[in-house]
Amino acid sequence: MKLVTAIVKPFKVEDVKTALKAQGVTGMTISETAGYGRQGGHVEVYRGAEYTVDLIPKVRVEVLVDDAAVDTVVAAITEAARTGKIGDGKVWVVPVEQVVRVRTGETGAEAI
Amino acid sequence: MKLVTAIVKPFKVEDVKTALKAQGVTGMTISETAGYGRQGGHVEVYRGAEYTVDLIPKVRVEVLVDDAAVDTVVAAITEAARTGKIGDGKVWVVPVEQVVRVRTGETGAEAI
Amino acid sequence: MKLVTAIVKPFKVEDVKTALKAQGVTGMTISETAGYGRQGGHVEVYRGAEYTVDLIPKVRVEVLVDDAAVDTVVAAITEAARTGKIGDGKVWVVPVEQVVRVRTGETGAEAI
Amino acid sequence: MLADVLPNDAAQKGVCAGMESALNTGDTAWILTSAALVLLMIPGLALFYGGMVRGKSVLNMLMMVIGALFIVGVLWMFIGYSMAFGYSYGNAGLLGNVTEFFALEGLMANNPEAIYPAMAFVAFQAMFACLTVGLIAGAVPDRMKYSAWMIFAAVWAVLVYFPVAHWVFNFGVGAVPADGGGWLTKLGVIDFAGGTAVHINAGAAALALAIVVGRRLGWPRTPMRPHNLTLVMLGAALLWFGWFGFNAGSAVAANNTAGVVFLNTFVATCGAGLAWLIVETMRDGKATSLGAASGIVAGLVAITPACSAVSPVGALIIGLLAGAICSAAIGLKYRLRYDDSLDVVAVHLVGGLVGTLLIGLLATEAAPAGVNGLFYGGGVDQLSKQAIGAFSVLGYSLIVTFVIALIIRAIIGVRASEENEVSGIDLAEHAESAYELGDSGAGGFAGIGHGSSGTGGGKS
Amino acid sequence: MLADVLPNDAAQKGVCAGMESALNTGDTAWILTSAALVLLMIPGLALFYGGMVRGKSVLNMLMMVIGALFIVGVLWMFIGYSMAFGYSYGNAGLLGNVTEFFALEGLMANNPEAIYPAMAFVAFQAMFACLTVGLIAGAVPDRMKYSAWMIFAAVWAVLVYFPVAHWVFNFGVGAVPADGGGWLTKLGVIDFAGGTAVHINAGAAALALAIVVGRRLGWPRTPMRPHNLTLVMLGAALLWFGWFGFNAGSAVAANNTAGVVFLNTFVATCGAGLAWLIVETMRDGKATSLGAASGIVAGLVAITPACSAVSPVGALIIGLLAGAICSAAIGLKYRLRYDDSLDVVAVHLVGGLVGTLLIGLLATEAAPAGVNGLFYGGGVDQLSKQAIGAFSVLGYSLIVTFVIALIIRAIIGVRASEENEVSGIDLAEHAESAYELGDSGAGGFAGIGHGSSGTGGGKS
Amino acid sequence: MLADVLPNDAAQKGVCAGMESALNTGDTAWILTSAALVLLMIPGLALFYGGMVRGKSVLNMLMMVIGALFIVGVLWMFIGYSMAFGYSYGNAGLLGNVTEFFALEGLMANNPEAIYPAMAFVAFQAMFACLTVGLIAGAVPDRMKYSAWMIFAAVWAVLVYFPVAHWVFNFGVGAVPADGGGWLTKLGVIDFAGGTAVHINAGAAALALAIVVGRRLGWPRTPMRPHNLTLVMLGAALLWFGWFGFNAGSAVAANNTAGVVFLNTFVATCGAGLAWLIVETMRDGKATSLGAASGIVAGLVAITPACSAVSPVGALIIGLLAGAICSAAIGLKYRLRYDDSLDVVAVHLVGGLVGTLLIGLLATEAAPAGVNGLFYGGGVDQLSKQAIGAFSVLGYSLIVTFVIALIIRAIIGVRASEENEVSGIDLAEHAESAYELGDSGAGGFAGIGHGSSGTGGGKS
Ligand SMILES: Nc1ncnc2c1ncn2[C@@H]1O[C@H](COP(=O)(O)OP(=O)(O)O)[C@@H](O)[C@H]1O
Ligand SMILES: Nc1ncnc2c1ncn2[C@@H]1O[C@H](COP(=O)(O)OP(=O)(O)O)[C@@H](O)[C@H]1O
Ligand SMILES: Nc1ncnc2c1ncn2[C@@H]1O[C@H](COP(=O)(O)OP(=O)(O)O)[C@@H](O)[C@H]1O
Repeated sequence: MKLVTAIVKPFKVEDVKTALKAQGVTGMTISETAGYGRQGGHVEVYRGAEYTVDLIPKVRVEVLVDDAAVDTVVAAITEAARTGKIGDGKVWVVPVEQVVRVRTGETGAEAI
Repeated sequence: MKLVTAIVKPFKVEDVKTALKAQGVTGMTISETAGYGRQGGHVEVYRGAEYTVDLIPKVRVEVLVDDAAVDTVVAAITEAARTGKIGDGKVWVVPVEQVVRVRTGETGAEAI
Repeated sequence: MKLVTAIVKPFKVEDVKTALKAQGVTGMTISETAGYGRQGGHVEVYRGAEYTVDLIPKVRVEVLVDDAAVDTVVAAITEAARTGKIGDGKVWVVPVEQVVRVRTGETGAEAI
Repeated sequence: MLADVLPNDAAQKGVCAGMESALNTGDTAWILTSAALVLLMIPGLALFYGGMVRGKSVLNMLMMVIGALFIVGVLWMFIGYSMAFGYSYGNAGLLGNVTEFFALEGLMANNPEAIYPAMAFVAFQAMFACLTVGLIAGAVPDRMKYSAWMIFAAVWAVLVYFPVAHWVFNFGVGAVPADGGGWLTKLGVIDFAGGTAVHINAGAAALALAIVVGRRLGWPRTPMRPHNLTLVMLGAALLWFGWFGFNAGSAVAANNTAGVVFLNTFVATCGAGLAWLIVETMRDGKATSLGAASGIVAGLVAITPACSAVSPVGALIIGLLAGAICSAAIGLKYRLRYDDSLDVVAVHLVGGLVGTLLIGLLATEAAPAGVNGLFYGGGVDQLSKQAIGAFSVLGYSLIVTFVIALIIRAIIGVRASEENEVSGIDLAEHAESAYELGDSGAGGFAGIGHGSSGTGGGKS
Repeated sequence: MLADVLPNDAAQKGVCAGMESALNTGDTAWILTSAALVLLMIPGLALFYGGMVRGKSVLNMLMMVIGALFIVGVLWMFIGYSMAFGYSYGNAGLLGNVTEFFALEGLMANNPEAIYPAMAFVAFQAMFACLTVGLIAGAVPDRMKYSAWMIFAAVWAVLVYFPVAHWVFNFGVGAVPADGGGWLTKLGVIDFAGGTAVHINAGAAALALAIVVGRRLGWPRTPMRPHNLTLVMLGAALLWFGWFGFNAGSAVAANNTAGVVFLNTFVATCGAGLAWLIVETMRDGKATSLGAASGIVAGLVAITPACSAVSPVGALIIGLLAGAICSAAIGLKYRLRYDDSLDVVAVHLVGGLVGTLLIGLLATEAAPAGVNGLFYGGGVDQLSKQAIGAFSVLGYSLIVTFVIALIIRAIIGVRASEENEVSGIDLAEHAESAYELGDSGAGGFAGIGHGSSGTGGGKS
Repeated sequence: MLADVLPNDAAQKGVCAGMESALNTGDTAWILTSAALVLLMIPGLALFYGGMVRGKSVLNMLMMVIGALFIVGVLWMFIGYSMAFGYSYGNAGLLGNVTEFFALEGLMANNPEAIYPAMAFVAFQAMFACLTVGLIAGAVPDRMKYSAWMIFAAVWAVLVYFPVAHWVFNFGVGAVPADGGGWLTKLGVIDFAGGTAVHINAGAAALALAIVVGRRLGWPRTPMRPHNLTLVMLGAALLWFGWFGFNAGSAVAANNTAGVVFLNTFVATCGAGLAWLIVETMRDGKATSLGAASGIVAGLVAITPACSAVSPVGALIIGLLAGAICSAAIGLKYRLRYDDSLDVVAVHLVGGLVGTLLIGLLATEAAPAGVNGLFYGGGVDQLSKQAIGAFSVLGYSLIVTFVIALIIRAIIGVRASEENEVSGIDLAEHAESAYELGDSGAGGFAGIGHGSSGTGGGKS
């Protein structure tokens, strides 16, 4: 069992979701984040005072997957989230030791 | 050291917190997320145009625990968060290599 | 490859960012969370009814780092986020099996 | 038209010139302005209430108030005005003749003897009816079925508000004092702008409805804090602003009475705001913005019946007492375990009683109403009249509301399902959610809470 | 000054005493009040629109409306008033003499024969011009270049609004009816407060501009739901409140007409709100708050031309029809695939047509306008006049707007870059983002979306 | 009452019929309306300021303005009106007799010689006092102890505002010009609605208070951006709307002066908004919504003293200059390192000076004030009077405010603790937080920031 986490551009979330569905992934968890990186930020101006905002809205997508599916899922996300411009984000994989579905108490691959 | 992450229904957070306290867990970190899964979503209507919203608000609860406590903590959360209806969420466990308490610099089990 | 996650006080984020930059870390992902712990909460009053709020705003900082850099990064964050008062937060390290940069498809150390 | 030219209307008016018309344009201007001000109180109330509920119920809160406004507005045109301001059946002072002004028949004509246009007064009073019904909604947010609320609003307006408005606001016809007028007016109860007909009336109905609808799930254990206090303050501000039309407009003239009433309304509100903050500071250690907003409303409620009867110092005392008593009265619901969610009882019923009864003590002959209360040597006469007025409205409203609510409950039910209450009544009853703020920052953020896939226009 | 003393101005006025001045202070008070009310409609509109767009475009939406207000306000002073209310060139009724009141020359003097101050009327009408231009902005949020919008606003006001206002609102000079007045007025078209000049005019322009500017990226596939419905309701409330000045103020007097107009405006709005909610309930199963707010505006639009010509029951019918027809008309844009983002066409063009044409059917002699429509035995005469009025304004506005928009597009472009549209036009065009709410709770939260490092004042 | 019947009050009034009363209902209607409009400016200001602070301080910002309103309102009733409008001690023009109208004694009576009710004027002027104190709060958000602010507000009103209002607004008694009136009035300073008494006064006090209270933690290094710009725009809109009452209401009559003032107020505001946006576009490349809102306020401030003295073109020039100069003046605080957080100095002090002094240049005999400035051949006479007026108020306010603030600091302190400032003053001083928006979407969201466990009513 692995946890695939992806940080992607917000307007790409819909595409990522679609790509994952196409892979048969039936669930995921999404949250708002802000990213700092090469992409740089932007400047806001309030009464003439400039504010450099270097955190850019991103979305975190988390998917629990079977060990076997990891590579295709990572590839699908990477594909779907790519615009080719700086700031497209990262995908990473972390080992998971146990998963439980709260409703039923099922564990492991059954649980996702 | 393990990190137990749970995605639960928002109105169950209070119960989960209570259950964890009962287990002697003294700290946790909580954040807002949105989940996509079997639960499906709902429809919103704006000037007659329908929008299918398939992301449902969920809360992520993260708890660092000693290896020994993992099973009881997972069980406690699962128990507390269950309503028996689809969408109750997931709990998963990830290995943690190191923990530091920022205030004191303590590490390992001391730190939590 | 490791994922260093830190839960810190919100007004310390800027300092953490600066410290990480000093370590040559060029990217990070940040999100809002709320923490429950020894720090306790506060009381709010609405028309005489008191509400005990025991969740305190915190910020999660996540940094992907090379195995070699883990200790210095953890130390840098810990240093920068410390006020010495209860509630300064935690830093923890999780193993990462794979990292991909979405834009280029680069993996591993190249990707961060 | 060119600026140096008289519009046709103006030519016919001939103020001072031959008196073709008794129309007083200044009075008319003030009545029209006041009517607009009172209209604004209604969304003001909706926002005041809306800010106090949770984010998942705010639209329903707005819709209860605004939906009631729509339906009561239409009812007012057809029968409400006539029931309130028609000649009293049998001169009994209980109800106006429904057919007299049915659909406002005959009120459109330019009556040369009228000091102000009949329609201006009809509009002004329409807003009172709509507002009063809206006030009740504060007792039952988060959980009442919307269809049941809309039916309740219509029925309550007809069976409770229109008659009670007749009792209190109908001064009768022409030379014979109170001929055809309401029984409370004939009795000599002083209620300048609606302490009884509006506030005690709505407050008592709120109590009955809260009991019939029942408590919110989790109340009082689960905290349900206001989701947007800037909205609450904005609502309170619009209420205060509009209330000058409500009170000073009730002079139905731009005269000295209106001036005195205006000033008294202002002073009482300041006093009540201060008092609420002082009570909070003493009790909780902090003065809250919700307290300030609540104090504003409590003061306005209490001075409403009394604004023409007291001196500025009297108004200040009424304000101070209203602020202190209403803020204390909020504790009642926790003790008696009825979930009057936004404290309509504590603010409108209690505040209305405070103002209506204090007239009996603080009225002074020097004020426009020209009556002395107990403390000014007037004896208990006025006080007992005030008590009769206050408690007969309270009793009538409480009982009839109970009956209406129970019947609606029996026939179609009054509660949203538990599931809908938990997940949020905005979504369940209106298929909307109030905010999608995630989308604001930089970055084309699809909005997480609503990463929805649209079928724009699929049905429209 | 001391309260018992006459201010200088008052002394000169001598109402009733020797008639040194024809000034009617009541009428003047109502015109001034109405002008202020109509001013408030403009930010009301900005908030109504602003709540409906996404969070990343709300400031741009506000800025389109407010920026237009600034620029049209200045243009009005210099040439607008003169073009609209100057003596018609060649008495043709097409355009007022630009030099007659250039920069309001001569209108400041205290004219003893004036019933109300010329400047009060200038100000009242100024708000109409600014509001009308602002209405158009609802067709093109999220994507129009701000500089192009500002230029469009200025040019459109001069080439379209000022002339059309002359056609409709200029009643001409003195004793000779419509001498120097607008051609639609001379024709006998009834448009009390601007169904044609304001709503059909803006609605037709919105259609043309939406087509020239093109659709938002992703529309209609991507859902773009309102980001803040409490803001929408607040905006609708301010519009309704201000609209009493718009309509009843158009009586340019505090008289019976103003009273009737006021009441009709109220009733029609209630009716339209109800109708919109009923249509929604039947079609979608739910009554929405956006529907209520939309119904309010649709009703106000439709009653605008008709408010002096119909009875309260007629006003209710107009409201009900406007609510039902406008809510249905929203489907048009999905079928015809033009992205009139906030439904300016469905609400203002369609609503304006509904109101303007229904006068031909529902007008009654008993109402202040004193004309009978088809249903009251007046034949089709008035109906055909109304149709001429409605469609000539529609046609003129549509065509001229197209030309203006195409020329601006050719010269400087009208679209923000795709990247800016995706990342949000607030940031791109105004270097701001609307909300930073993360910072509210307890804890010194630096605000994640904007964990910015400031260079405060670096440039100022 | 029935619509065809005269209310009692009306019967006594007898407009034109025998002149039993000099009351002018039109003037009265306008004064009452204006008083309500100015009241609305106060929450308008609170929201304007509130939107500009961070989300953790918005409630405190609202509470500073609203709390001051409560306390100054009460003080005004007891002594303020008398200190401002009582007969000047020794006819020196420095201070009104405190006992003359103590607690508004005697002003409630229906004076048959009064053109408008004394109480209407008292109420109108009350709002000025409350607003002026509220303006100062913009200098010290986020950090001032609430108790210290409330004490400051009360003391400042008594020691600074009430006397200065006497200097400027008291025109004296009856036939003898300026007998018992303020010294600046006697001198011939033109300040129609309070450029000196309100804006220069509040702006100078803001400077002194900002210096005594000190800078916010982290300022100017840490960026502190506005947390809600829609709130800022709403506040600016309410200010603009209310300001028509402030300025045109200061004619204390519905006459030609009021009309001219109204139009000038409108034009100047449009000009200032435009100018601010142009400066921003040239300097920063973008026109911001905060700039538009700020320009609106700057224009309104600058035209306040001048609105009766200049032509519309003059008003436009004042507006343009105010927009440009105030937007530049904001840089001052960064250079001089005082943390006038919301730019009260740059907008109100500088804007007030611009308007007050430009009268000396741009006044024209053709305007109601009837005076020629330097550019209209009037010489420097008026200009020097204006300078005396402006700088004496500036100096007095600056010095006395310093003393008051230093004394309060010495006795009870003026700063919240560092910890409270960091974690947010709303929570620390008011035990509230403004928003709980997480709870809005679908799903019964307990609200993360406040996953609180309630003890509802434990204390109430
Ligand atoms: N070392 C890192 N650890 C965690 N997140 C990172 C790291 N580097 C980048 N990110 C995330 O990835 C996003 C994109 O990174 P960026 O450097 O801007 O572009 P790219 O990945 O295309 O080179 C950032 O906004 C941030 O959210
Ligand atoms: N594969 C997955 N990876 C990550 N999160 C998931 C996954 N599947 C489900 N979830 C999370 O769990 C929640 C509940 O899942 P759902 O399928 O709706 O119900 P259940 O777990 O009861 O079968 C989802 O809303 C989502 O947040
Ligand atoms: N066991 C835990 N698991 C996850 N997060 C924790 C845990 N304990 C504490 N935290 C996080 O760390 C923050 C600080 O913890 P707290 O106990 O208040 O202070 P300290 O770390 O200084 O002892 C909490 O607010 C919470 O976000």
